[in-house]
Amino acid sequence: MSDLPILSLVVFSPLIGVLALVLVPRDNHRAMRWIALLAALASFGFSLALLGYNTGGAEFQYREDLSWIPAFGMRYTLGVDGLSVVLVLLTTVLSVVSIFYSWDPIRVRVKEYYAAMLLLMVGMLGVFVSLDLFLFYVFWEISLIPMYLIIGIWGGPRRIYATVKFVIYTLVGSLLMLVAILAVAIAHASAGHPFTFSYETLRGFGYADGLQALAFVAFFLAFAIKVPMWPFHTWLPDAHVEAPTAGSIILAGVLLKLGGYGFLRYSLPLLPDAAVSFAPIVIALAVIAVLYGAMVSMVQPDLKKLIAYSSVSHMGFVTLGAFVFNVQGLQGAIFQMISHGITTGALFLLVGVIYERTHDRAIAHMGGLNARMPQYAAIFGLFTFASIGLPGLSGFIGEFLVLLGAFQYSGWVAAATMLVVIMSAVYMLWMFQRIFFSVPSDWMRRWWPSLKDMSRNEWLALAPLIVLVVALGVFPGPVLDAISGPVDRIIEAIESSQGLTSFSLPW
Amino acid sequence: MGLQGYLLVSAILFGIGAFGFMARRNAILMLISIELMLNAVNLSLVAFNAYGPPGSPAGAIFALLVMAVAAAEATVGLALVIAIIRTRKTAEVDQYADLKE
Amino acid sequence: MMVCFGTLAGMYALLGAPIVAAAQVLIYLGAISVLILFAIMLTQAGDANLPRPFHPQVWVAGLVALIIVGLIGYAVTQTDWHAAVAVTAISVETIATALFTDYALPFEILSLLLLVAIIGAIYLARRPEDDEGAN
Amino acid sequence: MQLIDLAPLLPELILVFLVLAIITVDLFLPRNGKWILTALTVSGLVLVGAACIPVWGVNDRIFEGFYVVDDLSVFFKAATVVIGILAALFAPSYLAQRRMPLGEFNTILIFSLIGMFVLASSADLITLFIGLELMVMPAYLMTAFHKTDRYSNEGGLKYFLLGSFASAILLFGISWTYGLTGSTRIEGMGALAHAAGPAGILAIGLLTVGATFKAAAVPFHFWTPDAYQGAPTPITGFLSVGPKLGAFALLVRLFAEGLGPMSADWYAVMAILAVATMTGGNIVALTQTNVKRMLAYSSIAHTGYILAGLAAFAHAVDPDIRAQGIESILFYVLGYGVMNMAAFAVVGMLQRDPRRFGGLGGFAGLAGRAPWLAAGMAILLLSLTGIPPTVGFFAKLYVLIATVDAGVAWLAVAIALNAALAAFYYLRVIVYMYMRDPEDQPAPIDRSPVGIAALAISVVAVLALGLFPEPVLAFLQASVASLF
Amino acid sequence: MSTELLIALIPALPLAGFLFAVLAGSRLDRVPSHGHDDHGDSHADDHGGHAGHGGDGHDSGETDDSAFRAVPSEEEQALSSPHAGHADDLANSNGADGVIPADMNDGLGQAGHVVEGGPRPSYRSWWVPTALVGIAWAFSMVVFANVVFGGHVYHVSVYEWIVSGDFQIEIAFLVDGLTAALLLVVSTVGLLVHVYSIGYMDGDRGLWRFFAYLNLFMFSMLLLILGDNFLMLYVGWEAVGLCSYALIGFWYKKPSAAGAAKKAFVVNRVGDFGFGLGIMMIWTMLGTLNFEEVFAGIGGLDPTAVTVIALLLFAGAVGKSAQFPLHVWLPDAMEGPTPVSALIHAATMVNAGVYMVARANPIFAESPVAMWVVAGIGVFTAIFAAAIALTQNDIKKVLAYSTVSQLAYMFFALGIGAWVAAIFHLVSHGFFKGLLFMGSGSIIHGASGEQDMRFMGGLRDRMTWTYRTMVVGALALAGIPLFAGFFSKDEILAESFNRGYYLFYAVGVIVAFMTAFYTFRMIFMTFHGAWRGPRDAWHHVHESAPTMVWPLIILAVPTALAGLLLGIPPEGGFIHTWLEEVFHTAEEAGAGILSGSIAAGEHHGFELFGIGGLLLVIGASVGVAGIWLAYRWYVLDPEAPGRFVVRMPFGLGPGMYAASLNKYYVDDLYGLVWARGGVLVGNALWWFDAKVVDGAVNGAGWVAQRFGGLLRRAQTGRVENYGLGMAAGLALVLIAYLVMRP
Repeated sequence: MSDLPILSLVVFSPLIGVLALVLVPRDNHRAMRWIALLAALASFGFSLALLGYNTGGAEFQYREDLSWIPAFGMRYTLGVDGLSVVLVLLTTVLSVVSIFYSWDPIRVRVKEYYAAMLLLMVGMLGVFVSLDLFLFYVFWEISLIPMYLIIGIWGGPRRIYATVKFVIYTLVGSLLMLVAILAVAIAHASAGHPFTFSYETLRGFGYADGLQALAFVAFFLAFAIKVPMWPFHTWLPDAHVEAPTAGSIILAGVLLKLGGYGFLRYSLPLLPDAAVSFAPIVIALAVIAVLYGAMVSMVQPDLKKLIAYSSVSHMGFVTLGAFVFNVQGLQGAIFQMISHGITTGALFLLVGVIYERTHDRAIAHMGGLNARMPQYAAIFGLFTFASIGLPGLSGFIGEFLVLLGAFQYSGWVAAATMLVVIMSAVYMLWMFQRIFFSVPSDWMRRWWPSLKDMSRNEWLALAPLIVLVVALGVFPGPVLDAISGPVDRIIEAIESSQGLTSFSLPW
Repeated sequence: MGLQGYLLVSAILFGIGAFGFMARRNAILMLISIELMLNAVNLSLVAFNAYGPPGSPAGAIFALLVMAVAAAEATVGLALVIAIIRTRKTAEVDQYADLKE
Repeated sequence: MMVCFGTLAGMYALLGAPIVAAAQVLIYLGAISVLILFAIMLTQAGDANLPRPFHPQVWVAGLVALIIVGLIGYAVTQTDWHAAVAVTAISVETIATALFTDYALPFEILSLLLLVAIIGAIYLARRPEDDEGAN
Repeated sequence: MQLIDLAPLLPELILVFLVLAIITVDLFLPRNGKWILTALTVSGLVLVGAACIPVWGVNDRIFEGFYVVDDLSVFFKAATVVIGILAALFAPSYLAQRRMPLGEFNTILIFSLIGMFVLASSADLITLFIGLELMVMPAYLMTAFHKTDRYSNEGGLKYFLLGSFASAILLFGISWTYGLTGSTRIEGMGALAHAAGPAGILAIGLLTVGATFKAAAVPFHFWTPDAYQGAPTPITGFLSVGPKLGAFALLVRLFAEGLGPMSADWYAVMAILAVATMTGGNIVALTQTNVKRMLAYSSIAHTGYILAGLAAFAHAVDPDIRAQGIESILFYVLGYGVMNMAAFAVVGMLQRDPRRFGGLGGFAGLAGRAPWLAAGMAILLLSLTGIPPTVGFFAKLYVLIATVDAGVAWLAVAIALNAALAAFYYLRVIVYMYMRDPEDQPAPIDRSPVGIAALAISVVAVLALGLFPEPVLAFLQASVASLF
Repeated sequence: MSTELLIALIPALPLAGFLFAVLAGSRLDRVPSHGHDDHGDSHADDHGGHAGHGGDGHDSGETDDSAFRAVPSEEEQALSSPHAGHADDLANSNGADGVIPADMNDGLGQAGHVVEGGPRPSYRSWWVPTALVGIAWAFSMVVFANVVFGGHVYHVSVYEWIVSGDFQIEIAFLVDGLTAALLLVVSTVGLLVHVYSIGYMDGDRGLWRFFAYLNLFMFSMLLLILGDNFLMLYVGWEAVGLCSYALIGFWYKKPSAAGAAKKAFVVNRVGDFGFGLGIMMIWTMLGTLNFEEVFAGIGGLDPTAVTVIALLLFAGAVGKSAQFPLHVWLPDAMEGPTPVSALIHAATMVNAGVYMVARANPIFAESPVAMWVVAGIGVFTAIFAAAIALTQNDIKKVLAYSTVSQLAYMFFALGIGAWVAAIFHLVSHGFFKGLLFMGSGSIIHGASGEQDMRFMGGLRDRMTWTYRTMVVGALALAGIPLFAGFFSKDEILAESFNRGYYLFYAVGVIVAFMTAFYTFRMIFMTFHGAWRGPRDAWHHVHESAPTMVWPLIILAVPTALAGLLLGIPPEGGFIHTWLEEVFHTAEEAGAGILSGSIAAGEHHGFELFGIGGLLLVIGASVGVAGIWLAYRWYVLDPEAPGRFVVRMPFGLGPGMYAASLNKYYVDDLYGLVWARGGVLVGNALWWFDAKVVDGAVNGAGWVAQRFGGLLRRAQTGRVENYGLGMAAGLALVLIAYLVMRP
């Protein structure tokens, strides 16, 4: 088994699915769905092999290394550490869920849809397993276009505005990141080393301060837009509102994680000095994001928009945790990514459930649903509380660890961030109350006879998320174990750094 | 009138050509302006050749070749003008503004 | 125009390049001018009312042209050209020899240029309805 | 002059014979047999391409130093052949439908290719200039090729007038160069540096303007949109690529080879021109609702990116990094050639009515009507945007590497921002293709097998070169090495 | 079975019950179903069956979507006639006209009423959960006995929960005397409430849901008291909050219930904000959250830090135990079913704050400031809440404010260092307040859902057992000698006196008087006099089912006897021997700080014929006085309260009455500041987001477009313009070259 290129199989089995899809006749939707599901399941199956990850070693495992473009030292290098492993698993699980969930809602241009979903998988998985900066960038960009199509073709009424904004915004960041990647690789090469984009080689190199600062800003912009960080977040509500359900699941569940992953994998270990020096400003932005997202969530009239803004808030925790530079903060950030992926993914799925039935998401239109769809209400409640950060569910661990990390950085930062504990309860519960409690609104009554509780397929799609959200809340150990090695490495890199010494930043 | 004199003449000629190109409305007159500019070039080429190191006829030959090129240009240009007049019935370039923003 | 071309021919002769002068007379005074006159007559046949010769932008154009001439003139006057004092005359013979030995290649390429110009001009100037027959 | 001397000229000679053959054969072909011309042209060009192989590695100067057959020129020639073949494949169907003669088209096309060959191999300013004229003269003709069409005429005339104007400027610069250095050799141009006085620098200025005009740099780009829009669409594809290739051959010969030693003098102007060009092209392209015109502006923007490669060359000191600048130009030109020609070809396939110049509406709902065509176009557009894994991405990457490596990272940042800006209008076409419903009476789609096949080849090439550029890179680096 | 295993099983059993109820509950309950097709007919039944019942339902039935409604409009609630509410209440039914199939009658707002005429539903889902809680109770008793009589302290480690660098949290249980005391209350009251609910919730379609929540609550509460570290405490803390939320909002169709549920959770979260920070601060300073390790290390910290920690922790306690200023949620929480009020909002969950402060006694003892704050908040809340309770008309609200007041008593005790007294009061209060709530539930049940005491009266005759047990509970609450409340309350008062907090003592005595008054006001208004409600409702009044009455009777026993068993002799009673170990260090540490008199070495042991005895007499007599006054005003002379209000000096009476009735407008203030303010800020930020942040993004695009449009205008289509442009470009380039010439 050890010779099997597991990571390549994980990343590219969806691509095989795409090729198979091409051969299917245009009207055979059933076959397409099965092919897509099987391809995703295959990828998921292969990713299960990563559970054999040796948590003791901080080094990259399951490595694959092939020469790709030797002229510039670009290599096809794959490998995972614990951070990648958990994110890869999250991706495969959520992809399977969203492809499965798309069964009923997607009825037009099915072939393109599943092809886009599978390609998206390739891109996202590739990002998580690449150990070559160039390869990473390629996958990073590849993940962009399918999402562009998914929102743009199968999305809501303002889909085009939303999707164009999403792409342009993301591209601005990522292209600057590309320049930074090149700058870093070239700086390394001009010190007399062979030209390489290898992450492991570039990681330990001491870059000049000026380069670090500029490259950090470029990397930061790319990741901050993706995360998204205040004030670069405005694409997110639009994209979420317009995206089809499965698109929202992936967008919130995985795509945002690319940003967080970028911080942890690249910003910190690659440019530790700049990271240390820029940390205060990043932390300030993160705290703003956390609070601001929560405040704005509170007044959203649209269910998806509310959850989207809550994502801004939750992902603020990720950034905050990443930049307080201690074990708890970093582990919390990673855990929060996983947890947010599951929780928010599930919430978007649940919004999709009601949207399928009523074609509406306006909170003001709903009410009293608990009477008609008690199972739905119960599951929605579960994820609402997971999102609030109730102990015993996965959301708590991440948030608490991040806060704990933040507290070590500064009690005031932790206190300010902690305010969101109150706010999230306000906006989530208020939403929950308005949807499920009280008596049905006039509007809801129109749909009342046709409202059915969750179908078998919807249950099946949600089941893994339900299991995960509870299991991770109760037994976070395996995930925390897996990420402890990588986190230690990041800390090492940071601790050996003095910050930018040749000039001081104004804070 | 040394080299610089010739060159100044050439420069003025060039300027007149450029001015004509910018200011005339008739396509054929613009073509003539371009010929004028090419002549300015030729003048400078021959002048350089004459005042340059002896023995090399490069400038003069270049001038000859430029003349031929000018002839070819004139041919093509006139053909184009004829073709456009067929569809537009005018040779005034400011009437040719279908292609614009 | 004719005057201008003619004057230039004189200058070429003064500069010791009689062959160039001759070519100038032949090509410009002979061929091109005639061609252009011909074209003008052809194109302006139906145009009774003579339009304004210049564009409204003529003043700006003049200014820009002046700037360019000024810049070039400045460069001409400010530069030490290392020029010989006397004019070196070039014999026709030298030129002829060079043209068919050293400069054979440009010469050949030039022939191709003329060829394509002719082909293109014929194609464009031919009446569209004639194309049917030609093909 | 021995016959043996002509061996390095084999590709050029084949081209000349090819053009003669076409003229001749055309006379004898029945009207329904014109496809033979295409076949003849393409097979001839393939032969030319094959003839480039023995010339590789010759690195010789012939014709008393007027003509150089180095690997750089061979690369340009090979790229030219590729573009020529694509042009010959994309055009016939379009031309035939509009009753334009294929014989003349192929003839003029090949003349233009010869011009590009000469340009690429010039070692002397005289050859250079004549080659340039030989390249652009057919280009003027091709623009006006649809002679009954008022747009085509107008575009052709504008192109011609402005082009000749620029030629005169360039020529003036050349003449001063000659005057100051006493020679017309490109390799001798470096002596301009010794010019006592402003004349030397002014000569460079004149050369810059003349050469960048041909490449359509801002502010010498005015001819581009009009000429491109006016020309028959597949020809526009060629125009946006072929003469551009030639123009960059010109720029490389003049500035890299000739003026390379004094690159510090022209670096700043070139860099400013690059930024102005990419930005100007992009922001005007943003406002376009016509795909053909949008692609025209976008080609201006791409010129800007390529000029950045030249600026990188100029700024760098280390010969390896300088070489990188030139390599990036070559790669970009090649990759851009393939993708842009194919993109124009798709535009051409979509509009039968010449009055409807590729408005965005024609693309609406294309994904439903012709999924493969739409998919191909989407890939081309992504490539133009610079999204991996396409050749467009790698080309941009190469330029970025060159600029960053040369220490002009600000230029790289400008490119990155511009690329993001450009995404907006490229992706808008995808929006129309995939996210809008078709018009009530959509334009019929030209599905000529030759064109489709060429398109398929281009798309595959775009992807293949994007994923595995290595073979081309090796070729490229070797050819640039001949310059230094 | 080892005791360790038993301890681990105690929370596990209710958890299993929860899972069982969730997974199987809905299938075990057989409820006559109304098919979707015949909803028109069945709806008529439904409507008829419900008319005339209904809870307080004061809130109008409309769904309130547009405005933020964190705080239900209390004013409206208080001022509107309850009978108006009856009509509104069934907005559910009204709204259901013809559209909503009446296939569900859960969440309608009142339990115990079965659709008339339909087939009788059968419920079986309560079986397993109740049995499991029963087993857990038995285990608890074993553990309790082992701890209390065997003097053991148990540490049970289950598994490593969170390991993140140095931050290592184990799921582990600690059972010492303090835990045992709470275990006694929680498991006993919990079991009884389960049994009680079988009767109370009979007929509610959501029965299985109810039992699921109850079991989950039991699990969470047990986790809270059994936890071995602060984080587990926090976990249980949050989890009981969740259950409280779910149970308050159990009748979710009542907007008021839904609002109250959310309010409870949110207000608790405000407290948790502090609690969480406190925990983080502890860990950051000490590197551990384990109780024993923290307490061992706390002495080494900077006093300011300790004070901050203690105050942060106390913020959590204030929230959970509904102390001023976070008391607002508890009265609203009475929207939940009465068994919930009994269990969560009287006997167990609200005690968590007291428990936490008691548990963290070594921390508090280190910080005089914190102790003063605890005591101050306690004393203030005690009198504040009691003053509100005086005027409330809703029987459950009276009990709710009473609970707030009594909890405040405990904090008062904690604050002055009378740890044992506080816990003693906690235990006895758990029993008698549970009893009172269950009794009130029985009353409400018997009176067809009426909660307003002004429309009750004379129930004594028809609900004999309820009356008897309620009186026992009331006597305990009033602090009448021999009942549990007397001993625990007097111990607190005595301690405060002994330690020299005379002002606090005086306030405590006044509160005791008020307590006795409002408690018996409640008893007299409900059980005595004549029925004042609707005439036809009187026919429905009946004694409750045995499952409801028996828990009352059982609870009456400890209510009557616990004080005697645990509290004699005062300050040296049995309960002191359990808890001595827990508070030992704090007593030591606190002695010097808290009380000058103790530091001076004075002995204040109990002397029956000394100060202690006097205090006892005072305590007993204020209780009796309160009862007497209530009797005079509400039985003998019902006009007297009105007269009293009018005759108050300076005409303050009506104003004070209105203020008390309206809870001193604290709710309204919060509604205005936090709820409306929050929405205002949210909207402002949203506007900012859309216009400024997003505006900048779109603006960048707009600028590019504009700029493009500008440049585009240069493309005039005229060659001459182009030529000019190029020539100008040429001139510029030439100038540039000349200027930049080296």
